[in-house]
Amino acid sequence: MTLRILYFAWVREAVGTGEETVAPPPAVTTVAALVDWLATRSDGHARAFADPTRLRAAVDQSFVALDASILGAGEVAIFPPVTGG
Amino acid sequence: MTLRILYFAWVREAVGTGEETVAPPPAVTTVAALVDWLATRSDGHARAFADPTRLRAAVDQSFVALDASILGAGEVAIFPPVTGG
Amino acid sequence: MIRIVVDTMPIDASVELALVEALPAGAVATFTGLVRADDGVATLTLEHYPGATEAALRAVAQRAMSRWSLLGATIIHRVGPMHPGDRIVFMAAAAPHRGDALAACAYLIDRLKTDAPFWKQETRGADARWVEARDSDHAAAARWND
Amino acid sequence: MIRIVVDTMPIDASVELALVEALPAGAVATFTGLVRADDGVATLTLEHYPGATEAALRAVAQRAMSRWSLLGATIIHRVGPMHPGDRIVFMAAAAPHRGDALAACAYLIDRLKTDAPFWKQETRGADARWVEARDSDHAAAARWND
Repeated sequence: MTLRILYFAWVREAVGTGEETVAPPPAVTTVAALVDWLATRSDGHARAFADPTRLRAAVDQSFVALDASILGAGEVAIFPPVTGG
Repeated sequence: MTLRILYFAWVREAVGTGEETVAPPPAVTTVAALVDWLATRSDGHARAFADPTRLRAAVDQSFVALDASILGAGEVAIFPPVTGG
Repeated sequence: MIRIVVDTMPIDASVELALVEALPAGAVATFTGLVRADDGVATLTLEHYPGATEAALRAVAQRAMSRWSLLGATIIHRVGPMHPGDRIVFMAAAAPHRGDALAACAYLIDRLKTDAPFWKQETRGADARWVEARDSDHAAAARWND
Repeated sequence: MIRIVVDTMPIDASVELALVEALPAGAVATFTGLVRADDGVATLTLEHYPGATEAALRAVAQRAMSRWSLLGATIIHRVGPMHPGDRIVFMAAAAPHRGDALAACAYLIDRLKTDAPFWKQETRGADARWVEARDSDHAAAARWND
């Protein structure tokens, strides 16, 4: 499964890129599991994902909780709580 | 005592003027008494003041209840409930 | 900053908005009342009580300034004859925080409806009719409990 | 009418106000959020999630349109670098009655604060800092109970 991953704000800065394409193993079926798996990719990833309570996510552009499924998803975004307006 | 009386909206139209100067007798000490006294001045006045519940007033540009005093006042305005904005 | 204008000239909302936005506020809420274009009114004429009107509007703005943390309150009310689509009233509240700006703006228009000596006359064809005061306006003003 | 714009261009509030005022509404409420000019921020940079942002804003506007009797809802959000005094966001709600316009406008900004994927970065001198989300924004959004 190939997945497009987007990062925003300080998550993007910590990871060092705003977008990457990954192929997580089949056991990775939730956003939380994906985050744990992504954290192993680099020191920047590990730093960005150290505290999951500071992270929010969207699957195929819909906001979801971290325990949401990523099965069949094409795009997952990981970012801090929003601060618009 | 000389008093400047102002009328607005349909009260003004019924009375037939927007302003007049009057000298009510000393016994006329409240807005309500003034309205009753003014009602005797013409058919238009009588029509305008037929239903006091439809009237509002200001004494020297301050909104007051109809039982308010007019002692020492220079200007009394009589008008319908306001409908601005 | 309190800005009160009662005038027969059309209201320039862009100019008024720019004046409140120039305050170092962060949040600006506005309300514009327009002559409805869909209920057959050809002309809406606003009569007012010169002098008393401005004083009443200033008192409303001052109460808003003391009740919320505002940097500015603007009330512009047009008088005289107007036509569908024309602005009757424009008000704005500027504050550091949006909650204050939004609440103060709602307060300004609610209180104006009951506290300021304006009277509306609608003309439809040959028929001229004075608008009746609405109980809902008094209910809206009463909720501010001041 | 729902109008959603997310763009790096400065927000022209006059044009946006004119668009909602052109509806036969009678009552228009607006909210403008500006870069504060008084807290030392030199540059405010707004990052967003292209595509998801517009969808989130449209969903907020649609919920407002179905909850109140509105003729129009506008949300314009600027992104990219901005400076003190610049407009970050402009929203407007047009309705036949002022209560609907005012409530819907407050709803639009409260929900935008929690539902739309924007992130603010403040630059003061050499120091760039991502703005933290505020609990008060979630409390403000939660009061709409939807």
